[in-house]
Amino acid sequence: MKKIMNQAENYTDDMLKGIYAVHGDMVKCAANDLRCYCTAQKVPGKVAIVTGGGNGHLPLFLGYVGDGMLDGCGVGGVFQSPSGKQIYNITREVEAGAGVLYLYGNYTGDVMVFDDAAERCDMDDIETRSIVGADDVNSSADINVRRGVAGIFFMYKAAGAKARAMGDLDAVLAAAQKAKDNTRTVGFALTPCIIPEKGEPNFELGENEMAMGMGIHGEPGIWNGPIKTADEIAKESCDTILKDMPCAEGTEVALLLNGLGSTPLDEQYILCNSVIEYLKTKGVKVYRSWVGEYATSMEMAGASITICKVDDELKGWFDEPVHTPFYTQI
Amino acid sequence: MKKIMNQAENYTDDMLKGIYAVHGDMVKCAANDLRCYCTAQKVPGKVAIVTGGGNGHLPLFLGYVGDGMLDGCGVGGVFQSPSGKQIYNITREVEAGAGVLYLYGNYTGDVMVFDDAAERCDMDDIETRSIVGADDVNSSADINVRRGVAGIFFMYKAAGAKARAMGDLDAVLAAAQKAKDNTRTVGFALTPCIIPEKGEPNFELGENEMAMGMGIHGEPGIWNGPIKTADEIAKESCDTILKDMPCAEGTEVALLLNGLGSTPLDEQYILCNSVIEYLKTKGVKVYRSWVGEYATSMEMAGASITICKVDDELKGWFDEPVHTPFYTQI
Amino acid sequence: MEKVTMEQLPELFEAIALQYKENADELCKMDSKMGDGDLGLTMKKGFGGLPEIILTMEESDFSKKIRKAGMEMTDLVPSTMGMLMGTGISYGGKALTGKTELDAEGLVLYLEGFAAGIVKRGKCSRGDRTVLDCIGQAGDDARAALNKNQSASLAEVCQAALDGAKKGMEATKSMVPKYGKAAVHANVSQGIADQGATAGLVMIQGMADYILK
Amino acid sequence: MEKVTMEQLPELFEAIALQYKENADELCKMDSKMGDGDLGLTMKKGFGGLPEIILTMEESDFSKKIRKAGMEMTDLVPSTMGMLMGTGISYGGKALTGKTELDAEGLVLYLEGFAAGIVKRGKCSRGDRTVLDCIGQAGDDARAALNKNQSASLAEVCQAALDGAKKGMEATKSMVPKYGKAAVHANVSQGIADQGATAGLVMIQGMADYILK
Ligand SMILES: Nc1ncnc2c1ncn2[C@@H]1O[C@H](COP(=O)(O)OP(=O)(O)O)[C@@H](O)[C@H]1O
Ligand SMILES: Nc1ncnc2c1ncn2[C@@H]1O[C@H](COP(=O)(O)OP(=O)(O)O)[C@@H](O)[C@H]1O
Ligand SMILES: [Mg+2]
Ligand SMILES: [Mg+2]
Ligand SMILES: [Mg+2]
Ligand SMILES: [Mg+2]
Repeated sequence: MKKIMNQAENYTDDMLKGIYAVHGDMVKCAANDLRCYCTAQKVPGKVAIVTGGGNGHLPLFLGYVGDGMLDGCGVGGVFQSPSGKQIYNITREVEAGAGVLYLYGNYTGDVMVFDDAAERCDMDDIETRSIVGADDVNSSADINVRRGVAGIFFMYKAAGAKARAMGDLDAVLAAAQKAKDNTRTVGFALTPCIIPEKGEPNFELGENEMAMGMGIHGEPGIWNGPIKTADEIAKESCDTILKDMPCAEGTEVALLLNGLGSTPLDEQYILCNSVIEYLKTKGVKVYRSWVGEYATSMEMAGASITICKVDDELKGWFDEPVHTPFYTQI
Repeated sequence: MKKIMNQAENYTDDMLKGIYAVHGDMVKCAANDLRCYCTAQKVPGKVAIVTGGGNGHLPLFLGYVGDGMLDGCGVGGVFQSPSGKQIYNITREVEAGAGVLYLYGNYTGDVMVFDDAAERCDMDDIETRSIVGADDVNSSADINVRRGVAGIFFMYKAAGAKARAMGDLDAVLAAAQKAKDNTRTVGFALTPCIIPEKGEPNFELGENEMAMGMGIHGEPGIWNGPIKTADEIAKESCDTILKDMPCAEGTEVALLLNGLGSTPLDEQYILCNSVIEYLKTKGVKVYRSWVGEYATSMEMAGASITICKVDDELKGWFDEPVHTPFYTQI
Repeated sequence: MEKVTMEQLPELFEAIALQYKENADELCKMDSKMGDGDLGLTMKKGFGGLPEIILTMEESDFSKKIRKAGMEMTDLVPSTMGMLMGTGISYGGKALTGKTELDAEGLVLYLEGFAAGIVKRGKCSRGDRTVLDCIGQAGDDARAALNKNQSASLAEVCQAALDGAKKGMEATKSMVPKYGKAAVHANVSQGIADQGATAGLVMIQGMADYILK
Repeated sequence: MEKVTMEQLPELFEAIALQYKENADELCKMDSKMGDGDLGLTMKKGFGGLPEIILTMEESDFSKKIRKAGMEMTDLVPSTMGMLMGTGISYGGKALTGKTELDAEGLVLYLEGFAAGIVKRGKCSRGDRTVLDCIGQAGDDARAALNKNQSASLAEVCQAALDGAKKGMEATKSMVPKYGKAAVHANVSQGIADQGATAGLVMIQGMADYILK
């Protein structure tokens, strides 16, 4: 196992110590618990947005806590949920009088944890709403049981912009919902990652094989087979998305080309070029692209392609500046 | 070979097409040559800074072209130099009446190419100065023949800030030189990368083995052996640096913790934490840290640790905001 | 054993923890095939922590003690099954409001409350191929035993619950998974019991080990 | 052959290109051991491109034609050896200013100019274990042959250059590398000829193939 770490069981906490040491001016922990990750710049009267999930996906989830995006994040162990109590403690720290939106990925354990936290908040008369990212087209035909992957970035961006503009809780939820309704993702993996405490790859793929539709924890996809070219991958992925979410000619979209961890940025731009060119042939225009590592699986190789249909309102939210220790847009 | 690409021989150009497609508002190419990468926001009267080198290190080198940093970059094939003509064409495009600083890494081929370009510019009466990054302590005892690695980031930052403040050519060179004199790097690799046109790993390391001091193209280091813990790596690396560049108790430093490509950000922060803690025991205070992928080797695993001794002037330069398509600091 | 007293609670959960310790590997193996392979570990850790939680808790009310213990368990192992079992215990405890010990009727109420907690937390129904199919059936059969004989002993009710749990677990073999990571494995699940239901049986078995011993 | 004319230049460089084609693998193998393994490929590509460059170039001056061709070669293969060889050709051409063909004296001037170009570009000295040790010796020995006999033929001077190139290459076997990626391999280089010097010999061999044929 080739990991730069100390004891495997301290993987997440050692990482958090590093993050607080470097970004202590922008973030802090609540309840004396490293895993209760909160902004240090609370804005009175603003709707607070709290996310959370297993560690191992940096910059997701905690990387989006900061100005213009999120206010708190529950950090679980690698691929493990944080606890309801942690989400509750974070909520208490960041809520600023206008209610709290829980915005996280659609995984059973996380749903239960956030529901649990919401009940605890209810007893304290803190108003919460919940919405899950569920953008992974290949994970299910049923839109309600799909997994949440990189597309949650657009939900963070929309909700964050609305909250920053001092929208109320329902308006912030509606912004997240609007981004969600227009967002679809297709991803694929080339190599596995290693969960520190397990010490071995979490799945296997043959030499030169890829897995289309595989999830960010190694959940099986729709086919495994020889690696295709960037052009072929772009076509197949876009076709899958456009079939699920038709885009009339002339549609404008935001594009998120996300690396899973060990795919070089070079290759991400190669694939991005293929996607933009292919969408062009379908009459779909890319309004703006984000290319890089936005939601990873530690050292997994692969990428995901996220498309969000945009109108003027979504464009405005996506173009809003944000500033977090892990992501700055001006 | 697990690469997301089309034809291997188009690897660099396909990547560049993607980059121009996404960032066409901020950069453009000169002389109709994709590999002549230039800022689209020329500032009249400002000293222009031009860099260049082989592709395969994104965001190095081209990623630092933008407001507050560089003005142009010659992009070679993977691990291959750009040509003197390309550097010359870039120089013609970006020079803005105040001369041009060539700032690049200390590799023989690149030195020859930039010297060649400087001679061509001389014939056109364009004034140039040259300085190379040579921060890799383990690559040689002789400070003049050391390889340039991630530490060039600090030189870019210092020179870029000085140029942005409209310093003259000698002042910009002096800023780069000051950053250079105070910067040292130690790096190590855990896994190789694959040059697209070769299709096989560029070196081999045993299961669970690391290579201390290895270069970003796979140049041999000072030892290969079983992976050490983050704490041990931090200690050994810092000791190497501090022996080469003594830091009295109370010294303040800037720290660049750089991932080589497939090392998860989690592990980079774990290592960063170890470094900060170790430096503390030596009475060295980290003024500011940068953690992430700043100079990679495609999908190579590993990291580098760069330390730059800072005074108020260097702090000021490093804290200056910059905005490029690949790196934004506010 | 006619009842489980306040003082005996840690021992009851100790017996359950022992069962999970013995079955952890098997549960992990099942979960590896249909999920992410952590089920045995989280159950061992979660139930393994309960005796200590109960022992050190300052709470003199029987029902509240169980309620709180369940909540603390969810914080200890906040995975799907950790949340479900913790919530189940908590709701089971809530159903015992007013009681000072676990008697035959108490066990029925506890199991029914447990199942209600799972439904609450999991938003699931019987037949969805989950732990609910095991615990729900256990509760049903315990209730039936008590209905048949109002003076049934704790042991008799417990035996009925154990039989029901087994039956419920068996029934999942032909059910199609609807939730969680297992849903994508729907096609390979036929003929194999749901791992969550299997974990449910392990819990009831642990209770029976203590009550029927 | 008593001289190489303007019209024959493409053929001369064709002969050199052929030599590189035959030795490309061997040069790559040498460079793999001591550097990054690209030497054979860049030499093949760079020299392979020269005949076409010369043929299509609009330039009527003999010296300038060679100068420009060398410069274009550096743009085609801007690696260390590509830069050195291209610059060498360019400086070799510059040394022929005023000449309209390559005669015995011309070859001496060309080789001396070539070596000066390498020194200029590489900032190296003789003995640094580089291509200069090969070409420099070739130039020295060609000059010596002409000094000895002012009316030596092109062929005689060329033979002297070839012998010198071999000697120069051989001498690198005991030299310690100072530059580039090879410097870090200093300890394993003993007894093996420098790959750049070997590539230099390949070039002189190609010239000799044409001139001595
Ligand atoms: N919504 C749900 N309601 C009730 N039980 C569920 C639900 N989703 C999953 N389960 C149960 O949880 C089991 C998996 O538990 P666990 O391994 O902890 O899940 P994961 O590791 O996927 O979070 C399943 O076998 C099933 O019995
Ligand atoms: N500064 C220098 N001056 C002259 N020759 C040099 C110099 N550095 C390297 N060389 C020559 O170049 C050869 C390596 O060429 P090449 O493979 O193109 O280098 P690289 O691939 O490292 O850029 C060496 O064997 C040596 O002969
Ligand atoms: Mg990475
Ligand atoms: Mg990477
Ligand atoms: Mg599981
Ligand atoms: Mg080479």
